[in-house]
Amino acid sequence: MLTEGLVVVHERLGEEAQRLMKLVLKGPIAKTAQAGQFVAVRVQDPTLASYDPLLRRPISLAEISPESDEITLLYRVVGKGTEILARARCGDRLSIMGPLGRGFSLPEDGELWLIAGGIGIFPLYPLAQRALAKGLSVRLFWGGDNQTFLESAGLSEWQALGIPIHLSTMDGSLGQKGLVTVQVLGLLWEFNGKVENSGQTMDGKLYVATCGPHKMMQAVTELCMNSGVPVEVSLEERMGCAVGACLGCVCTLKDEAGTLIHKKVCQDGPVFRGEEVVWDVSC
Amino acid sequence: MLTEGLVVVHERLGEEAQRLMKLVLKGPIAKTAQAGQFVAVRVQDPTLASYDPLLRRPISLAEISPESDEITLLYRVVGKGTEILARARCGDRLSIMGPLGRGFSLPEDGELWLIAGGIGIFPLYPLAQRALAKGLSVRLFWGGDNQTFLESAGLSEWQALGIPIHLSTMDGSLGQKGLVTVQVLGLLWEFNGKVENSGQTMDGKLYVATCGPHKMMQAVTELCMNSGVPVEVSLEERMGCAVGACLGCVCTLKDEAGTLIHKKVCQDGPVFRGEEVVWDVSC
Amino acid sequence: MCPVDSTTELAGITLRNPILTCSGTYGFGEEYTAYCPLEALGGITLKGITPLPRLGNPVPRLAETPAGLLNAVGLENPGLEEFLSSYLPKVRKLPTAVIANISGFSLEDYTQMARALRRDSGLAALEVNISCPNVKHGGMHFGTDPQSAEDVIAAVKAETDLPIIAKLSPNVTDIVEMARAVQRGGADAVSLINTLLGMSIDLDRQRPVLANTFGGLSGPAIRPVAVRMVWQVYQAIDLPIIGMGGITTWQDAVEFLLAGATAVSVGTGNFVNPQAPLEILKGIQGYCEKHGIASVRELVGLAHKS
Amino acid sequence: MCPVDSTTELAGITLRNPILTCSGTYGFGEEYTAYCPLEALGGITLKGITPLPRLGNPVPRLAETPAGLLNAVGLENPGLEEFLSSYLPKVRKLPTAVIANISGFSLEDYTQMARALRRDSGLAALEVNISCPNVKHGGMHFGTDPQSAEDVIAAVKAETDLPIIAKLSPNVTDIVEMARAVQRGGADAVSLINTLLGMSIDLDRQRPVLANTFGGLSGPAIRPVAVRMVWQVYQAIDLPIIGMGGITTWQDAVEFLLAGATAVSVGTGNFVNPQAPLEILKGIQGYCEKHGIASVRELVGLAHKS
Ligand SMILES: Cc1cc2nc3c(=O)[nH]c(=O)nc-3n(C[C@H](O)[C@H](O)[C@H](O)COP(=O)(O)OP(=O)(O)OC[C@H]3O[C@@H](n4cnc5c(N)ncnc54)[C@H](O)[C@@H]3O)c2cc1C
Ligand SMILES: Cc1cc2nc3c(=O)[nH]c(=O)nc-3n(C[C@H](O)[C@H](O)[C@H](O)COP(=O)(O)OP(=O)(O)OC[C@H]3O[C@@H](n4cnc5c(N)ncnc54)[C@H](O)[C@@H]3O)c2cc1C
Ligand SMILES: Cc1cc2nc3c(=O)[nH]c(=O)nc-3n(C[C@H](O)[C@H](O)[C@H](O)COP(=O)(O)O)c2cc1C
Ligand SMILES: Cc1cc2nc3c(=O)[nH]c(=O)nc-3n(C[C@H](O)[C@H](O)[C@H](O)COP(=O)(O)O)c2cc1C
Ligand code: FES
Ligand code: FES
Repeated sequence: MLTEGLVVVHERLGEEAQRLMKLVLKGPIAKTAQAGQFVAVRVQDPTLASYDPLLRRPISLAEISPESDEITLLYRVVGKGTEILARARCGDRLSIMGPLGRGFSLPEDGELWLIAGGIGIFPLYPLAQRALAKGLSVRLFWGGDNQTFLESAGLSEWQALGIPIHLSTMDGSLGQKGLVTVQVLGLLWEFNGKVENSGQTMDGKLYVATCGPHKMMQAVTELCMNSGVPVEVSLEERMGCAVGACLGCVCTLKDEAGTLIHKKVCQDGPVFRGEEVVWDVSC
Repeated sequence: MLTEGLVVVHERLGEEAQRLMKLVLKGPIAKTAQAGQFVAVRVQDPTLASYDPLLRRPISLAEISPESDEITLLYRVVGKGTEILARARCGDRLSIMGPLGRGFSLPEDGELWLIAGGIGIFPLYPLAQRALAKGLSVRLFWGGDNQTFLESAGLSEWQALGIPIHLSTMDGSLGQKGLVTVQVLGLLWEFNGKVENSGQTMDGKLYVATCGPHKMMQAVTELCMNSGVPVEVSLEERMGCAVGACLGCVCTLKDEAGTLIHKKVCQDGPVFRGEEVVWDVSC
Repeated sequence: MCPVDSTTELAGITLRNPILTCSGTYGFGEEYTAYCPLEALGGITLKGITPLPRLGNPVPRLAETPAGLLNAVGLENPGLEEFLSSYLPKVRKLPTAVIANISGFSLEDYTQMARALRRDSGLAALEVNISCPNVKHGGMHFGTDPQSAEDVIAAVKAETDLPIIAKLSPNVTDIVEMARAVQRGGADAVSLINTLLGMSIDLDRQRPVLANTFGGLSGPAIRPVAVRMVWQVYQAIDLPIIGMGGITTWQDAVEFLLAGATAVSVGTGNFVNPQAPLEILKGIQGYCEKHGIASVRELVGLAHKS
Repeated sequence: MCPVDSTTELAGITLRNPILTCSGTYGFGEEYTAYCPLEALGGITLKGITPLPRLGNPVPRLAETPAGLLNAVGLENPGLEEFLSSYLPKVRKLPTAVIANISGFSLEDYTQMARALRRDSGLAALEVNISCPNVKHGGMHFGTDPQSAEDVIAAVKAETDLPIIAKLSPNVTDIVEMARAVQRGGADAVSLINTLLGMSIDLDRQRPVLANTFGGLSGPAIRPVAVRMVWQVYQAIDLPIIGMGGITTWQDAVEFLLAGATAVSVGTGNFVNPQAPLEILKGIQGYCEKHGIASVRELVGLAHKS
């Protein structure tokens, strides 16, 4: 769907040096969007025939409010495209393609662990909301550079959900010092122990959804696979068309027969089952 | 000189459909600028590495206020560059090269006729101001499409100068219907008559400065040359460097020996003596 | 005033209008249907296929440049067999003219595909992409050597009764020589242009951005080169031209028509605005109305005449 | 940390830093002094001269395109004699290395100028622009035929003791072949790239925008093509390369250095930002500091190695 989103909120998120922005757009797509899906935003006024930057920018849905027809995009200003996007003002209209791709699946019951690295947290929030609404128990693991980042990127909103939260920072300024995967590993053991003690199988009980740096998601996937926990990962790749037409954004997966195949992050993903992803590829 | 101009006023000029804008910039260049000179404006925020549109846009100085360090640019939104420029807001900073080129000369005494076609009126206003300040008598001939255009493009400011004004419109909605040159011709005859009757030569008495469409300036130049009246014209050409380095903007002149030569509109002009301009060129 | 006649003819095919989409940017026809109804288009060109399936190049495959896009997809495609069994049955039912695009690394690659893709396939035409290296001849490119280009077109022509569109590479000293060569080979039309060879470097990694080092440059950046080639070929030979390279707005499309293109094709422009083809059609019609032109066919090559 | 060493060497000339300006975009050295002090530059390249004065093409000579600029100045210049009498005395006093640029329409054109421009002229080097048609040989371009390119460089080399920089046209099938040809001819360095041939059409007038129909495309749009050619030539031959084509920011310049350019030259970028050369120099130094690199010379070709 190609629509115009009316900018209703556009403001800095947290501390200035974090370069994070919150953009709320009014438009029809909130009605059909799933957590984990994304939109492709034309960063310039669509009436301007200016083609530098040329391509749309993919941004995840960080909040989906069908009642108010609003979607929220949270993004970091990293280059030309986001720099220009950050200049859009309330009342401007942005050209939006979406909702795009395949989002996270929502388990029927059991426990859902969300494991986020850095701004990989953003697409997980609507997933948490929907999982909680469905009555699942939700737990968050989130690693970032430091306390300022975590607080800027929406920690208080997460705390407001009332779920258990495990934080890690690289500098130890908040939560545990080090990688988020260390905490995940610890709790996974605990959980495994509990499951074993109760005599239940893990199957159908614990689910993991992760978004963050490639290496982190790879590590999380390995942990989960070792414990037999189903894990979904949200991949990132440079996009051209964002609808599956250009083959610019492929990732490598292994099909059931073990053959390497390509899938399109934009259309078949961005969310994939962790175990099918081939993490270290050169084809 | 390369400077940043702080946008202090940026607003529509007159009726919306005329697509005219008034832009006042604060910066040091007002101190040194002459009427008829121009600036080369980077239409985008200079901190953005976006190169479409690529080139700066030449815009004449429509008001020069050394006391307040302000220059005024009046422009029509005609394409991509001016479209983007029109989005600059108060408080923004624009990158400006200038003052550029050679402006109109200010006669020592006598009468100065300003002959404008359309938005060619803009660079003539500071000339009128300075001529009046010097005690010259100034008269304006101005042709435009219709009354709405003339009123939008600043007629009342001209009227406030208290000088004789002869208006023409193509549709007759204000002033005389038809080309401005018809009125010029009429008054030129009258003036010639007066001069002849008084036994004086015209030399050193009447000067003409004109800016507008090529064909109009050509006709004005012919009228003036026939009457021996010195005339200065302000040429327009597409510009690359705006400082004389690229030879993109040449016009063809005849030197004293009658040889065709090229001069640079950006550096040797935009103002030239009418009689040296070769109006119908193909080299 | 009567509505502008938008139909056009190209290599014996009648098109509803002169707006096509470029190979490799429009998938196999279904990806953009939510954005742009196919029945509004003159036709679509499918992703390039090869005899065998190809996984293509590793990622990153894309890099943005000023007003341009570098791509190094590496001809990822399902291969001829899978195309015939899984894709063709669907694409032949699409409500617009469908042009297949074939690529190869040897003469036999091309003839094998041409033999399988004939009029009874339901396709409207075959676009022959000759920009790949000829692995049997030391990597020399079909698309840069006139004799190889002529040979490959002649060989394809002999195997299929579909109209043949030769898609030329702009990475040559003399595009007119290449156009003459494919005309001699029997091409019914030429597509101008494929991408310009380019690259960019990642300053942090100090390595080429694209895994493949080089990529093809497309988008508005290359439009002036494409228009120039259309202009030159229009002056030199009589074949109809499909103009492409950076077309994003109707103004861009009219530029190509005036330069001598019979039809235009939108590639990278779809990524920017997935409704670009629709808006381009409307814009061309408006332009004709404004200039009192009754048929889009009258625009073709007009800038050479007036 | 010690300050970054910005000096570099090119074809036997020592340059204060690797930032030059492109022929035809920087006049004869005085036009930009109010914006960019010449003593901050590694050197400047003068507008191309020919044996006889030329008025060049009619206007319009310029047309803007997405992230690009088409120009058809047509080599307007005062001619050799006037250059020697009126310009050379001034330019030889400029506080930076000055490279003259010569163009011609026959071999004799080039040799005549080379004879007049020797070390005692005070110039640092001679850049030989071989992109013009050779009128004595039916308009065939020196810049697209390897043998002609080799011949013209050899002829120039024989007439002057100045270092020779061969400036290559990108409008060729194989840039490496052209680079090899000028190396055989005795070039001491190559400049890559001149403009891409392009055109645009005015929709209102339904005629080409440029009076000359065709023009040369420069600016950020062509950077990916230029970087690719620098990369290819760096891999193939040993001559130092002056990289140019769309350089506007320090990031662009570093891209060229990493691809293999020994020096970079700013052309159209000056029009956008007349202080671009200064900012580029500062940016390159900052990049070196950040990456712990002691000399800009170490950046040259780094992306091939790491
Ligand atoms: C499905 C998806 C969802 C995303 N969701 C979000 C989000 O919610 N919030 C957010 O801040 N960002 C998100 N991103 C990343 C975002 O798209 C990029 O940060 C943005 O495109 C950068 O544009 P730019 O012009 O500012 O930077 P550029 O100048 O284009 O690039 C800046 C840097 O980022 C790199 N880069 C650019 N695009 C990509 C890419 N697609 N993948 C990997 N590296 C890239 C460049 O190489 C460069 O180093 C998402 C990306 C994808 C694919
Ligand atoms: C010395 C000088 C002073 C000027 N002063 C003013 C002024 O005070 N107010 C004002 O409104 N305009 C003035 N102009 C004209 C102004 O520069 C152009 O209108 C502007 O550059 C158009 O930019 P754009 O991107 O909006 O339009 P574009 O998209 O670049 O062009 C729109 C149309 O204008 C034509 N065009 C663009 N630039 C030129 C040019 N330099 N000469 C002739 N045709 C051109 C194009 O072909 C096209 O038809 C002046 C021009 C010069 C050379
Ligand atoms: C991602 C991508 C993939 C492409 N794949 C093909 C292809 O398979 N076969 C082909 O002939 N051209 C291919 N092209 C070239 C386009 O069809 C077209 O010639 C070129 O992109 C110029 O047009 P544009 O600037 O409108 O994109 C591809 C282009 C892009 C951007
Ligand atoms: C207006 C203009 C005039 C030029 N004149 C010459 C010339 O006289 N001789 C020459 O060798 N190159 C000439 N060039 C080419 C430039 O030197 C340079 O190779 C090209 O513009 C690419 O660099 P850029 O993109 O940084 O401008 C000219 C370029 C422009 C834009
Ligand atoms: S971005 Fe085009 S296929 Fe995914
Ligand atoms: S614009 Fe470059 S010389 Fe005038």
